[in-house]
Amino acid sequence: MKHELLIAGFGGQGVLSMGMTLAYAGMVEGKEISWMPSYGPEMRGGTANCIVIVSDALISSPILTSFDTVIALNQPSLDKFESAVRPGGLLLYESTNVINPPRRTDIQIVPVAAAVEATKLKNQKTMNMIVLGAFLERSHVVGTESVMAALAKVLPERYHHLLPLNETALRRGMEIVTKSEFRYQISDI
Amino acid sequence: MKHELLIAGFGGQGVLSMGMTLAYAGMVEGKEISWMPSYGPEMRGGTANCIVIVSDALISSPILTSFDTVIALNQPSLDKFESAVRPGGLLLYESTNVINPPRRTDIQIVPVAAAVEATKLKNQKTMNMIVLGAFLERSHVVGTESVMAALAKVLPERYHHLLPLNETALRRGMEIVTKSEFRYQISDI
Amino acid sequence: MAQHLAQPNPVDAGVSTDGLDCVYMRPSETLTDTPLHYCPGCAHGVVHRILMEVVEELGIQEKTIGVAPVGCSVFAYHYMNIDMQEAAHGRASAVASAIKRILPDRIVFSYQGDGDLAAIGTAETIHTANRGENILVVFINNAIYGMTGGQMAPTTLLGMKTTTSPTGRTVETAGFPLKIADIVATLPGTCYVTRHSVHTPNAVRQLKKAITRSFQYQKEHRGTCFVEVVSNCPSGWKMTPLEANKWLAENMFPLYPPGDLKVPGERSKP
Amino acid sequence: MAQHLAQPNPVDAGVSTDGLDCVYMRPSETLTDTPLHYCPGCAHGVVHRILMEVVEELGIQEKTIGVAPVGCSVFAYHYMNIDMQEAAHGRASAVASAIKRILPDRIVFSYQGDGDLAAIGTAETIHTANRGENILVVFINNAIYGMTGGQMAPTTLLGMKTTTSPTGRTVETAGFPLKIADIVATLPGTCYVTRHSVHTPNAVRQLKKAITRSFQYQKEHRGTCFVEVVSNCPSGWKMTPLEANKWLAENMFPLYPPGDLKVPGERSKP
Amino acid sequence: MVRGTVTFNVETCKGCELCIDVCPQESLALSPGINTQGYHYAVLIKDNCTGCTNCALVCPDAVITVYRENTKKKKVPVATITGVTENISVTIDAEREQP
Amino acid sequence: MVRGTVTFNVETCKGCELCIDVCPQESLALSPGINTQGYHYAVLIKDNCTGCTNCALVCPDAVITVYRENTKKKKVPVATITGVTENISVTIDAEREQP
Amino acid sequence: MSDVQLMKGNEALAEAAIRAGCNAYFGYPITPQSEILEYLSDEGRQRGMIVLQAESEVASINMVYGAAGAGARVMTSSSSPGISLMQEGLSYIASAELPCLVVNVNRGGPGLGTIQPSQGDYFQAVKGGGHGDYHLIVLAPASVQEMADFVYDAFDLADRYRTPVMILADGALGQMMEKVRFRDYVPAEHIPPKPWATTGKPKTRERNIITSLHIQPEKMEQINLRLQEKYRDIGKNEVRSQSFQTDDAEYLIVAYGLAARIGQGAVEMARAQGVRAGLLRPITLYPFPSAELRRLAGQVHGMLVVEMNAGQMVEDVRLAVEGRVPVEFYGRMGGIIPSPDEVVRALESIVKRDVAQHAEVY
Amino acid sequence: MSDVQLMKGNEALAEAAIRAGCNAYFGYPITPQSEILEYLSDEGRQRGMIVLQAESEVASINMVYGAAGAGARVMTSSSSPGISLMQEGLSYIASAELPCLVVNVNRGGPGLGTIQPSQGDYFQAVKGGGHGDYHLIVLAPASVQEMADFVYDAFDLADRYRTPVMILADGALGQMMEKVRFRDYVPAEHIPPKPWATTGKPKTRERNIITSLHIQPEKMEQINLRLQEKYRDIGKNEVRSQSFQTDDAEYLIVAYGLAARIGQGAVEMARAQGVRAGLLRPITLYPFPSAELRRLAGQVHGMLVVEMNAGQMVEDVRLAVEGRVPVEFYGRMGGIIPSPDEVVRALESIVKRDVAQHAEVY
Ligand SMILES: Cc1ncc(C[n+]2csc(CCOP(=O)(O)OP(=O)(O)O)c2C)c(N)n1
Ligand SMILES: Cc1ncc(C[n+]2csc(CCOP(=O)(O)OP(=O)(O)O)c2C)c(N)n1
Ligand code: SF4
Ligand code: SF4
Ligand code: SF4
Ligand code: SF4
Ligand code: SF4
Ligand code: SF4
Ligand SMILES: [Mg+2]
Ligand SMILES: [Mg+2]
Repeated sequence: MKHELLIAGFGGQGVLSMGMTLAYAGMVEGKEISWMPSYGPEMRGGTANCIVIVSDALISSPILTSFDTVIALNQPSLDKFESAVRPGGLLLYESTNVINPPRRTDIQIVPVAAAVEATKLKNQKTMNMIVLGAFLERSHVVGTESVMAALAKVLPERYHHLLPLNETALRRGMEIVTKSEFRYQISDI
Repeated sequence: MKHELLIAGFGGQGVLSMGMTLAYAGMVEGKEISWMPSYGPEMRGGTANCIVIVSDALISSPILTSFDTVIALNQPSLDKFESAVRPGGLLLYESTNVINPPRRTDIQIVPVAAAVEATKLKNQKTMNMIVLGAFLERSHVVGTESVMAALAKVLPERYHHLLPLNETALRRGMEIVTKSEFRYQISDI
Repeated sequence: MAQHLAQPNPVDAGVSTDGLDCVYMRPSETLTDTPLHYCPGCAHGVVHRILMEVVEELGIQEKTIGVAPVGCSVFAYHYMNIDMQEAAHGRASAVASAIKRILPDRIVFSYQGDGDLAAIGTAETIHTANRGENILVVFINNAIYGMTGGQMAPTTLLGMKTTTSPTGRTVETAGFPLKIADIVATLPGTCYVTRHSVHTPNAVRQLKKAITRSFQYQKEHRGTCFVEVVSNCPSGWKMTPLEANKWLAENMFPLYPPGDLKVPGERSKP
Repeated sequence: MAQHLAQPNPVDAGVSTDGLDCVYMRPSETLTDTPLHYCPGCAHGVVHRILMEVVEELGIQEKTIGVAPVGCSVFAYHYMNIDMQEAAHGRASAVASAIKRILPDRIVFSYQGDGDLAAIGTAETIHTANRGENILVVFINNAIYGMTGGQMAPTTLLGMKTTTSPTGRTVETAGFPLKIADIVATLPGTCYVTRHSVHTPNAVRQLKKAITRSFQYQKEHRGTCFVEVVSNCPSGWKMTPLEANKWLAENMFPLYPPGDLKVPGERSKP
Repeated sequence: MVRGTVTFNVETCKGCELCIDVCPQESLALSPGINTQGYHYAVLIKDNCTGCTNCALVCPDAVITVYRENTKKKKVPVATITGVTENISVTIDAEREQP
Repeated sequence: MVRGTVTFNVETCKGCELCIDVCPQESLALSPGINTQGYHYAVLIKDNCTGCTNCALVCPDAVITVYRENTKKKKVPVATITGVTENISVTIDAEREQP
Repeated sequence: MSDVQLMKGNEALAEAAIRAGCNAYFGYPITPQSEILEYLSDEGRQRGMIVLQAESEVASINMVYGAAGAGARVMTSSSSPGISLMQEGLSYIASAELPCLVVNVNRGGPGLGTIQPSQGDYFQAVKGGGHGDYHLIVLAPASVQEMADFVYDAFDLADRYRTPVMILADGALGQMMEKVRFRDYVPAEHIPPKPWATTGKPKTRERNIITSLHIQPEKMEQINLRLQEKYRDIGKNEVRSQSFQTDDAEYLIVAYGLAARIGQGAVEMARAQGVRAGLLRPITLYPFPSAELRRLAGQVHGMLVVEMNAGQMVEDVRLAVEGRVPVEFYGRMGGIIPSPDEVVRALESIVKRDVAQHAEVY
Repeated sequence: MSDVQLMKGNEALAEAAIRAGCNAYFGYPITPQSEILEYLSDEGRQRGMIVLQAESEVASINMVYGAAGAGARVMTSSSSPGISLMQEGLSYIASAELPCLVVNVNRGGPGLGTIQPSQGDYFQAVKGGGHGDYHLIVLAPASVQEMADFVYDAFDLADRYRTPVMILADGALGQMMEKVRFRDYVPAEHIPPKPWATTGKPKTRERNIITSLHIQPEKMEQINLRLQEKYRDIGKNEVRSQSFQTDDAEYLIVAYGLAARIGQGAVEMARAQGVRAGLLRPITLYPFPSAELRRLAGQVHGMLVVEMNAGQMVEDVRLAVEGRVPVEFYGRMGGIIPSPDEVVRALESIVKRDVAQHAEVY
């Protein structure tokens, strides 16, 4: 098993920590993992992304140009990375602020109105966990328990009181995505 | 024909200009020539030397460790370079201030009391020309006329009134060395 | 000030501008349309705009050559519509010196950050000023290395937390904040050394005057002009732009007070 | 002062020293017997001797580490009988800073020329002083690049002829003589900045006091001590030693007046 | 009170709020919505803008253009005299003169 | 006048004349002869040296050693009193006291 | 698994330096390696390390000179442009025979270039970017784990041979997070006494002098001969490389660092397609595993050197095999990392040509 | 003979620079090349050249960057340690494609070393001592005459290819006096227009930007590909070498600069002793005359590379001949110049071994 994924959005949307949580979860499960952030001045202007690879075998390159999954948390990221999803792959995006939805027909596209859900949870910061939940539901790259275990590592001690909230967010993400019918079936391809 | 020679002494004794005069003279005679000074901090403490090569053929290295002729203008130079004279070669030195004369038996050794003569000419600066004269008399590497022509080039315009004096010095050098019997004959070797 | 009367087409159609004159718009000639890549609220953007306003108003676009070294403002040439050179870290003033000596009738400026000008570029800064090179040095002092992610700069305040002074700058490890403008002002080669900021509208107006003056002096071959702009770095400081500007006024001004450090008396160069 | 009473065997046998005490002799422990390679009359020799006299008299030979960069004094380690490091051109103060931080209880000094300290080493000089490194910087200002054969230095006087200012230094080409000690004195990291010379017996006595004080301050962790010695360079200046010392007093002192630029008030570092 | 207004190039606004802070009229605010860069952008929320240019001056992204009514009145002729054949003298009362 | 003298390590002298220049007694001069380094070296030409150390201080080559007579006189006993069994009192006239 | 951690390469390297008993770090920020300075400014200082942010890379490397000369275990780190500024200092350090660690987290050049990963500094690291005849021992890690492990090796080699050692990584290795486990290491057991260091001259010994100046050519030649002798020893004792499926390989990929990981991926893909490919990964770039390559030249039909540059190590490979087999090159530049499948395509072209040739022959 | 002059190599080079219409010189003193700065400070200034003694070599090379970017014909010069400090700047200049001349009068290293002549900086000059994939065109004069002549060539090449060109000499060539005659040269006929230069943006054109920064890897790779393309062209068009008695040579001495003169002496001595020796002298060290060497590899029995270093160019020779003939090395270091007879002795040993081998064969 090998899953290569890219998470992209604005800085502050929790893109990097979301990826790191996945990576830790993979580690918890004894998998080979790599986490590669975008770095340097291209971060000015506030966009960030990271590439996470979870695999049973040794990982060659931590930097890739095409992915099994792309998670886009805003319009620019969606525009930039829609084409980077491999045919048959998964494009999951936060849909609340997206005006131009993706157009590809050869991939699985999953819009998640995570921002809306986050407002319901009265904490915008949970947005990325909701999306992560949705992703886990769709891909099963790592188990939910592993992710929770990972969260405990990623979150600094002083935020551990937020763990339950994050778990709720995670589960909420899973629910909404099961409900949401998606536009293209793998079978369509 | 190829003559490789080293001139050494204190800075201020006119070592470099003496060598340059020879080089120019060689040039005047259409010969290949190279003039290589000692340079850099080893000049601190006031010793200077230069290597002059006058040749009919192309000159390979401007820096050598053994010479046809060594001209030493003081004791330290004499001590340092006596061994650098090739067997059968010429060691010519200013003898006035030399306490330990050279000891080698396989070379031609010519002491010249140039300082004394210079005092007679009432100009210590002529010392190097006297020595040069002595050298020319012994080696005939270049002709006296060429040397005089060279002097005109080496001496800055403003010193050209000194040209006659320099010629006198040159000739004086030639005289005294013809008079001076020298200690070892080439035949001794 | 031609461009001030030119009528632009208002972007948000809602507002009506009938019968109103345009009294302020971005320089149309000297500032490109490329959106600035700087973080929200970053002072670099303001200083860029002001510089280009002055170039446009003085009508010296054709004569002006800028030098920006690496630092967040390394991309200045994307925004300033003039001939520009990108310089190695710390060497902008050396590069600018050379350009000016080759093209003495051009207006040359360097635009440098505090890491650039006061750390790695210290020697170039001092000697450029000491030679009295006829250029303008714009010094963006945000007390931090912005581009590389918020490390301590020579100008970082004591006690200030950065990624390389996580518990706050201490004298023992890092010495004192370096007031390089004060040093430069002592050098006979400089003719005009002044410290400004852009955190209020008036500060911006003052800065604009200072830059205009500097270019004037350069035309008169008065020697080096040095304009420090006490700036913010919301990202590096981990503050909102508003907090940053407030913090700047409260904490940086005591050490880096705005005002002229040196104004030309009789020409410092005969 | 043990060695002052020690009876040396007089070199020229002629003179009788019966019933006389030796009141002055070269430091026997800290100065090697190697003859100095400096040109006749060069100030380097005097400063070397004085430095070593102080080290010997304070009994700190075992604790003292010197750093001499390239320059005529690059061979200082031939003469000073203490642990020494030769440094790259301009970097002596950086090297010394590192040594001192590794061995804080040692006495560390750098010995630098004006080309070294005020040109290529400007950044290191300023930042060493600004960090308040606990070292002594001895600055030999002979207004020229001696070792390389008499080129202009940043400290070269206006109008002064050197091999790279053959018609005399002009502001247009080379800017102004750089008074680096004055700059260093403005930095809070320095505790003692003073200017001396060795052209008269009294000047030499003053210098010796200054160096002694500097080492004292270093023991007390007062920060950077900076001792400038306005020196000669008979060879580079193309003068006899006597002419050189006379010229020095007449021409260099007006710009580089001897005296303290900064003396410690309360400790500049808590 | 002078009448003015401002226009924004909303797409280049980064929502830094610096303009809002310096507006003496409190005419500005951030929009609830975001632009394609993901920023809540500044908008004019009152019609009391005086065109003082404060906002534009501090804007790091050169987003703002400012307009203001022209307070200088054009000179209106007080009389037109034509076909003059003889010397005549004309006087204008001080009051009606333009400042 | 204090009596002093100086000795030279002639081989290391470079004949710079700095010592000669600073000697208040004009006791020094360059020798007509040269040392093996080719320098006319400094020598003591008068016996009026006071051992002031000026020459040694300015010598760049640490050539000079300076000697001076010890001016501090050793104390000479004015009397020796032995075998004292009873308290006695001794006085010394001021004149004969040492300074 | 307990003490396995997820760390950035830069952080792992910094953590290892602390554990290696590194006394002092002198450095200057530059992407993509500033995390080293940042980690040490926090963790390192807390754990007693002297960490000084210098005014420049030039100052940094000269501080390293001074500290190493004073007997400390010391390091600096930077990325390409900063390393270029250190070349004079490195030449001094090599000449004065001072042990130290210099880390280059290579970014794309030339010039300011890009901050993305690159291997464009191979020549500079291996041939000596500074003046004169000297070499650095150059270690090329290929994982976050090795970013940590090689720090211990680097310091030990530096002390054993009194020579500067470079760890040559790239931006990706510095920035990426992977699993890392820290090897047990007791500095005291590894750090030798340094009687030559300038620590203050006791009466009991001659003064110590750290210098690289020898005005007399004869003396300077002696120094050079000693250095060359040392480099020969290093060549004898310290060559390291790693083989992957070379035993039956007909085609060899040669790559180091991150490129070697790509190469490994390519080998697997190639073998899946029936091409008997193998990988040789030089771990020490200097000394270079020439002997091993010569040996393999007797076995394989061709070699493909893969680098993230325009072709630098390929020269050392060609020098090693001296024409015995064709040596091709495939590289990407400017911060682009080649993908395994590009590499396989490049390899196939060799295979085809090779087969064609054989066709002619028989 | 009228205008033949006796000049130091450094002075001849400086005089040629003035005649080549060099607008500006930025430099810093260092033995053994300070005469260049000194000559230009006098003659150059008098004849209208901008001559600025910079505060350091780092400043010098960056001033060259600025001046070249502003369209000037510009140069700097230094010696080994100073050239090391210029490596970052050189990488920038190469990347920004700015034409300029950099002179290295090589002295003995590593470190401060000695000021005596050396060829120890070959690698630095030819492989790129700075970071990233770039090259300098490197010209190696062997006489005072060439110290002058190559200045014209260097400037013309720099302008033609928009690339930095280095003249790599050694201390002896800089300090010695020989005869020199200055070639006629009219700058105006050679200096091309430089529309890319930052001279101030007229309304009529887009702004000019001098930069080496390209954050996007794709863009940076394009830049690199263009540079590599340029280096290929240079390799096609500009290789220069000189042969001496190679036609019937059985043994080839390969040497450049001063060493080539020694080599020539050795060839004569060897032939006097009946050994058919010849000399190939690379004039351009980059691009390297590999083709010519490959050709000669088909003819000679062995090659002896002679350098004033520990063996650097010998690698390029081996790369060229790829094992076709044995390539031996003879070198001296630390500022020592080998004598023709040492070289002959080294050559003889090759001859002997070679003969021995043949003995076995037949
Ligand atoms: C030789 C070199 N060293 C370090 C760097 C990395 N670097 C780029 S910009 C910068 C400093 C940025 O700080 P500053 O100059 O204050 O500009 P700011 O971003 O704060 O405006 C550094 C250290 C570099 N590019 N080159
Ligand atoms: C990087 C470098 N640049 C230049 C030089 C050449 N150099 C040696 S010493 C020196 C300056 C000497 O002048 P100064 O520092 O004033 O010492 P002085 O000889 O006058 O006492 C120079 C330029 C060098 N060795 N290294
Ligand atoms: S990092 Fe700081 S200086 Fe750089 S753009 Fe962002 S706010 Fe401005
Ligand atoms: S050159 Fe000048 S500084 Fe150097 S030793 Fe001679 S006199 Fe002293
Ligand atoms: S112009 Fe003045 S009043 Fe109008 S919005 Fe801007 S700041 Fe407010
Ligand atoms: S200052 Fe400019 S960028 Fe900031 S909010 Fe106002 S308009 Fe937007
Ligand atoms: S000690 Fe004083 S008096 Fe005696 S020689 Fe020296 S200077 Fe003259
Ligand atoms: S000062 Fe010293 S070196 Fe100079 S002449 Fe006197 S004794 Fe000799
Ligand atoms: Mg900054
Ligand atoms: Mg000096």
